[in-house]
Amino acid sequence: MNTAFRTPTAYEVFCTTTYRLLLDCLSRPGTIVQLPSVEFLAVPTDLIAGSTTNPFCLAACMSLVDQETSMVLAAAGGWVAEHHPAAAWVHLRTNARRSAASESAFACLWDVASLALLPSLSHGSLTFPERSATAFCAVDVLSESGTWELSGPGIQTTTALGISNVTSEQMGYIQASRSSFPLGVDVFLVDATGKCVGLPRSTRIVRSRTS
Amino acid sequence: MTEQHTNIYNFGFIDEDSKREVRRQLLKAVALPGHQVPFASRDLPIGRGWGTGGLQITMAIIAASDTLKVIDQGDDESVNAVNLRRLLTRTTGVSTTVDTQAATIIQTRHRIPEEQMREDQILVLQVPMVDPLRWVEPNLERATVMHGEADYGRMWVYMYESVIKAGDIRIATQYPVIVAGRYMMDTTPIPRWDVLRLHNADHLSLFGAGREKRVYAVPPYTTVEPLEFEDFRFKTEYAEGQRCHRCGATNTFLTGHFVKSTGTDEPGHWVTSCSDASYCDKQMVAQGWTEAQE
Amino acid sequence: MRDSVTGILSRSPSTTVCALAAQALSMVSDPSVVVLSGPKVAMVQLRIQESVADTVFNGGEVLVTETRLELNGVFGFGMVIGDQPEYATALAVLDALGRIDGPHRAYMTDAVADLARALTTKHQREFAASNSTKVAFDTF
Amino acid sequence: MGYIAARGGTQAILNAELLVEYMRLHAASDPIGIDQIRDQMRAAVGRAMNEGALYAPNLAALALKQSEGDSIDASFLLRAYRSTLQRVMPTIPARGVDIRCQRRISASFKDIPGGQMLGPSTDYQIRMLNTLLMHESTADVQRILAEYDALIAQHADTDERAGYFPKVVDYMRAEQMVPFVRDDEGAEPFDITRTALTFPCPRSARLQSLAQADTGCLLTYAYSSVRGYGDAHPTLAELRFGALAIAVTHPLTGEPVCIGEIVVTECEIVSKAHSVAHNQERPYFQLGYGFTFGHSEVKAMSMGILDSVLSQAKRNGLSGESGPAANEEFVLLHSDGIEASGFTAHYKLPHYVTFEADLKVLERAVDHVESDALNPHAAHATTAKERL
Repeated sequence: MNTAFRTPTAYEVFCTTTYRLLLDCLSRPGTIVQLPSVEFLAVPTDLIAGSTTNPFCLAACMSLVDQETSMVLAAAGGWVAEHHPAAAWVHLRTNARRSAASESAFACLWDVASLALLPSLSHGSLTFPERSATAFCAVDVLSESGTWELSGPGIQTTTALGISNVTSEQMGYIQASRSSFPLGVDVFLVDATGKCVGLPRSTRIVRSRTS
Repeated sequence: MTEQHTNIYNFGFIDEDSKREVRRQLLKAVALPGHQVPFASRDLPIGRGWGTGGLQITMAIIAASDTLKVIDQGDDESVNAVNLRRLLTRTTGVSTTVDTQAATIIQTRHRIPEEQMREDQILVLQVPMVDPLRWVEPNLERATVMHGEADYGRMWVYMYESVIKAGDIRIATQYPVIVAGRYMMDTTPIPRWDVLRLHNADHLSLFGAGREKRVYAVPPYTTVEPLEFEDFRFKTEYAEGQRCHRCGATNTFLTGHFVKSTGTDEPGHWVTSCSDASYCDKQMVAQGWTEAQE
Repeated sequence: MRDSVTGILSRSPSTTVCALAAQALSMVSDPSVVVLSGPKVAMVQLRIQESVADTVFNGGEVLVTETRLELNGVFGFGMVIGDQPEYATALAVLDALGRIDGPHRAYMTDAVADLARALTTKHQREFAASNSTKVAFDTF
Repeated sequence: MGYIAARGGTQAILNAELLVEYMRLHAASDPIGIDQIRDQMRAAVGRAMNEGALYAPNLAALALKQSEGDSIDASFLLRAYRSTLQRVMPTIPARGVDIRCQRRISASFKDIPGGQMLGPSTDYQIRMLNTLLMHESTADVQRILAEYDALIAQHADTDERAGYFPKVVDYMRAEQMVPFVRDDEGAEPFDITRTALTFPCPRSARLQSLAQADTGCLLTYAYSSVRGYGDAHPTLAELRFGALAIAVTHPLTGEPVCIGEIVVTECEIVSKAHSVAHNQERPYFQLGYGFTFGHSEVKAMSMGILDSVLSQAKRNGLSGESGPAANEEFVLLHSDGIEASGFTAHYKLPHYVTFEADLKVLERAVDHVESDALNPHAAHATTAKERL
């Protein structure tokens, strides 16, 4: 069979590889996947002064974004201004549209403190629940055991999730983002080593009885 | 015409931004099990209605490391399966297989393979008609509102009338189901035989309708409940005493076809055999038959 | 716009425009052309502003050829309808030359004026033919 | 030990493709040249381009050759090719008033500023087969070209603005026959090739859909709305055919850059208004807009009629109550020739799984009828009723 296609670029391969992992972990909430190396993107660690950039988290979010969609950034509990150098850095590499947080399709949160901003993202409507935001949030360490118990589609019975640095209040914002299914925000958590977990709005999250 | 001759297609035919759009909508579909998510749907070099939705999903998710299986009616060698496989391998170079166990992505029309799929496999289904409500509400705008409000009363009435008039629910394929207790979903033209195999499955199922421009999904371990009544249970096509004339299987979906007789004057006769041809072959090999070279 | 330099160049015979670009380029001493992209066949999305409610809509795609280059470091952009790689590159060269000083400028101005006259004549001939199909009404 | 028979569709498919080539060339006549199709089959080329939504006369001619003249198949080839090309930018919005007309007529007024100009039209041609075309020679071609030159000599024009005309609708607006309507949906038009159509949809989505719809389908819907399944009373305000210059924005300077001309047909349809819409102060005529690539007058007019019917229905809060052609969702979702033909043709694909499933349902229905005949008092699905 003669083939007719050009070899994908490194970024294209990265986007496809990352996508399969995101699809997998969103389909199986609580399952932790390891995102690929992002060294080739050369993400500056100090994109936002005073906050450490998680390059895995940022790159995973960017892999889904292009000129047809919009992406906002947040750090230390506040949205990053439209013309902040970090926003410009993302824009130049993705062509992402700039829009208000309430209208944005993607949000990249630099830290768990920024989870407090989840309520201001779009949750979709009853007729078009897909017109809602997807948030990527950087966390310290993810583990498959710990404080939180997950259930819902994609989970056989229940599964446990540990997030080293999230407070109950911060987790409360994620829990609230799925309190009116099918409306809601889908969340990916990415830790410092590139471990990633998907929490679609269909996942119920409660504090584990054993913890 | 210089460009026509030198044109090098993108890996997976559609361009990267098109893939990204399908990918984004599939994530929404997974987060909203059974909900139809609109997507842009590009024009492909095969006909609208010939599997362009499933193709676009496969093109959007496939990587060079994948092993692909393409079936139509359960058969890897069906003319349409051959043709779609030809397009996908020509534009990706991925290796293909007929063995359900060896595949990472299975693209299918009308069937779910007989062999149980694993957690690490993705089933991509080609969908002709997306909305189960079309039988009671052909207007998309109104049907969208009905889904939004989970207003499925008219569909239950339709099913009930069907039982009264025909003694059975008249929907053969495309049987409506409720996914994860919320959305009513069309099960594509898979037979009823396959409907229950979507229920709490180990694998992820992705559905694509190119002409209708919708994708939807059933994540693993998600309830898929066919519409039924307490005294009128959902029934599959299984018939007492059914048997594949080739491999002898009694627990597969069978289709009818005509076979020539060899060595006699008798013209031939009608038989039934497994629609999942690679499964049937596997069974026969297990029984000591060998495969003929094509 | 239709009487602009690009309006004239993009609607003149492609061989003439290519020759014009080659001639103008030869008048630049030591030209260095770096092609940034193209000539590539691509599409532009045709936007129409219709006359009923001024709605702008997408009327379909137009197949074009585009060349982007740098001539002695000066950016040049050429785009033309159809699959015409030499034509697109010639237009990009002329676009860059238009932003560079030199004796080629006067030559280009004269050549474009010639093309403009030829184009007007061509259009007038076409119109004369259609004009012969005008329905004559008695005017009182 | 036995053998499993090898199955296979691959060779059948390849041989079928060879047979298609054979059918096209079986009589061993001279192959048709692409430029002959492009120049001499103008209508077919225009139709392939507007239904394929890609302005590319050479490729449209190639597509017509490859599809043996099947217009839907030709436009399908162009649509698929379109998916492989990068879209680099949108054009600067072009306007019909800038068409360099070769033809321009109005049915609303006897005479109009600039005059009625028939141009290349078959409208008044007596439709008798021209048997002379059976044996057209190069000499005949030269004769026609010479006659054309003579015609030009008689009607020489020195006007710099030759071919540009004012719009009849602008005159109608100035006279307050039609309203000043301004679409307030925003500057960025909907793009049905990048976003799935959902309803209700903006007018820009409707116009884009109609512009790439199947000619025959638009004709049928428009015809139904004027024949009795609707309330349209159209009059042609203006129809023009000619060349439209296209410009894009220069990536460095931001200035307009003309990239050449395309051949288009444009029309406005004016429709009799029956009542005063609630948000209007005075009665007006309704307007509809038609636009196509190439010389496609029936399609442009059908589009204009449907646009006016759909605008009127939307304004009055109707959705199909004034005939099928007034149902926007129905019209837009069923008028794409490539989608409709693709789906209709897909019934040629193997369906033996679904057929087998249908068969089982049929068998059960037959059993049901027979058992009913035996026991007419059988109570069916009593709890099923309770379930409701």
